[in-house]
Amino acid sequence: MDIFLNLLSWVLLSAGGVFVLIGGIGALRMPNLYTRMHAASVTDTMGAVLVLTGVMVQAGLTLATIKLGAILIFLLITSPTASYALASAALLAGIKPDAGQAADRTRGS
Amino acid sequence: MYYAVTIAVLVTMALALTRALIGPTVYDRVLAVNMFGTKTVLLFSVIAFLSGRPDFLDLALAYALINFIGILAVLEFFRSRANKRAEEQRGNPADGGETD
Amino acid sequence: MELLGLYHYWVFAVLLMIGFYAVVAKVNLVKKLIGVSLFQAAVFLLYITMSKVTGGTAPILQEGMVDPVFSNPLPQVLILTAIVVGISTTALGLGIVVRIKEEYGTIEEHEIQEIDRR
Amino acid sequence: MTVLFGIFLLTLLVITAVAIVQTRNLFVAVMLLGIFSLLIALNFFILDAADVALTEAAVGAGISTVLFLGALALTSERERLGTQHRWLSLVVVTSATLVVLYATFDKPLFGDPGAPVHQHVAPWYLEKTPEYIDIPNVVTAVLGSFRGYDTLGEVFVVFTAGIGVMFLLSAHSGGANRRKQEASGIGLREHLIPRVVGRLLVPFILLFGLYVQFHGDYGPGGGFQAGALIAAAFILYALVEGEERTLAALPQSWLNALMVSGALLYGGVGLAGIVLGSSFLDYSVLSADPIAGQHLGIILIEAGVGMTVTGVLLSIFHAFAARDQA
Repeated sequence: MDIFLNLLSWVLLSAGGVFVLIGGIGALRMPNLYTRMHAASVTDTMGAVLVLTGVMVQAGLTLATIKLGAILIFLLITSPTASYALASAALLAGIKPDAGQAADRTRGS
Repeated sequence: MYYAVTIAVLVTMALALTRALIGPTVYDRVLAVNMFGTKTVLLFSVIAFLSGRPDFLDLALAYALINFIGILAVLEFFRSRANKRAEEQRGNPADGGETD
Repeated sequence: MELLGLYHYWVFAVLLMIGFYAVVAKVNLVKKLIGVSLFQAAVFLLYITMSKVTGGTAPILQEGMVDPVFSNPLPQVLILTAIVVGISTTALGLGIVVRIKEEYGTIEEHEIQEIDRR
Repeated sequence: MTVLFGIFLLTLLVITAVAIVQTRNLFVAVMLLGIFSLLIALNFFILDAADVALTEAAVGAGISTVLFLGALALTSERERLGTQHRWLSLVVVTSATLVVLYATFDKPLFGDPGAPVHQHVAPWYLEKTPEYIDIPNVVTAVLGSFRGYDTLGEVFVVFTAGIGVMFLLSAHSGGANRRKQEASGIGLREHLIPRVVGRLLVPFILLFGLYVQFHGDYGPGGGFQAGALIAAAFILYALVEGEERTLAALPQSWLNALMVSGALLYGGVGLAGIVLGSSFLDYSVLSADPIAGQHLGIILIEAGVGMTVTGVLLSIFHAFAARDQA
């Protein structure tokens, strides 16, 4: 049972690490603002969920697990809201999610 | 295993910092700051376990709750700036172009 | 470890002087205040670095610790209060800058001096 | 290994600091200052200073960004004139850096347990805290009891700074164009989702603030952190619901009372020590059992600190926000 839980948390943690890393690379490499936002939200939600669940499995049934759960819930509520708020502010400021332009720039560089 | 996750998060922080440094728009920078905040929460949680003091999760909890305020403040700042510009243009259209 | 044993202090020195550079070389008053914040942060870092003991843990006692080594609590106490004092004094500085902007119409040091000279 | 993480984070810290000074867009500088605060909090945590990291989190993440942005909204967003005497400044700063770097070679190595700082009073604090005060968090014990004078002084500095900001920014406000308030007053009423989420978070931040306040004897926390967190909760409420509603919930007169009574409570506890026949800020005499007296004294003065810090930070925020509207 113990080894099973350990294995589970390892899988969760490494998957979380991979998602965090992919999101980070995406946020750096993507061609325009909205695609970067899309990549960043991967690290904010999927990566955070996997990492925190992995740590929760390690912690077992303690106060720490409850705190981690609270952190997870608050992150899941606030990060997408922040992304939404930012996207709407950018859109109102006149930055267009222009797919064609983005593709052109990638081909050009 | 914790080490691997920590390193992944640290590398992502460096990438987010790069994005914050190169911009190009201010929204990119705000996005990077937000991402950096989430990564900080993860790093706090993981290091609390790594150092064997899981009662220090309070710090991660504080950041999970507070980080949102910064983003809202930025949003409010953009809104008040846009309002101010609109008002100035309405007030004296002759030199409205000066504001930029 | 020998090589990196002083790295924290070097970072302190560099940060301190980056803050100092912003204060002396930048003309904008808000930027000068940001420089003061960096300077403060560097000092905080120096104190907290000095409080660290290798193999130590935070000075909060816990049940079931076997022969614990604690880091030094005293610098932490000093810096804990200094952070809140720092934000209050920064706010005071920002208040002064806002008033200067209202009276002079600018927050660039040269222009303020020029207005004063007239 | 953790030390290596710390070194990596310190390197990022230096890069961020250089970028903050380099950029001429002050908004970008404030955003990077946010990252700087996150990085330095992480460094504090890695250097075993959980209490300090929590303070930096409570102050740096929300309040400092809000204050700087408030000031930028009132002044200007760009530096128009860049740098003065660039080469002279660079020479001065570089030589000063070299002097400080030279001085660091006399420092004991990082983490050396034999360093002079660890020899004098700190071991005594660590050894005697369980005996005299009997609370797990040594930082709170030193802050509240052993070095209560220092903390009293700091509380009064915060108090004075708050009065200073209110004095500076209340000068002929409430003037000319109040009519625009509806249009330009703060509050994100038209953004439904952030507003709902913000309202949802406010009670949790308040609850967490109270937890930090009263759990400060047992874990990281105390009056300074709690005061900043509670102030942050009200600032969040002001951001999503507008100034007037926040001031209706917690009027400025209450904030003034909170500021003053917090400082007075701290001083009063100190005087109570004298009245009960001991010295200033000696809590042992507050109760028949000296240890219970210490517990009571620390809880009271931490409450005083929390009240003053909340009152001051919120008053500062309201002072800036009121300027924004006028």
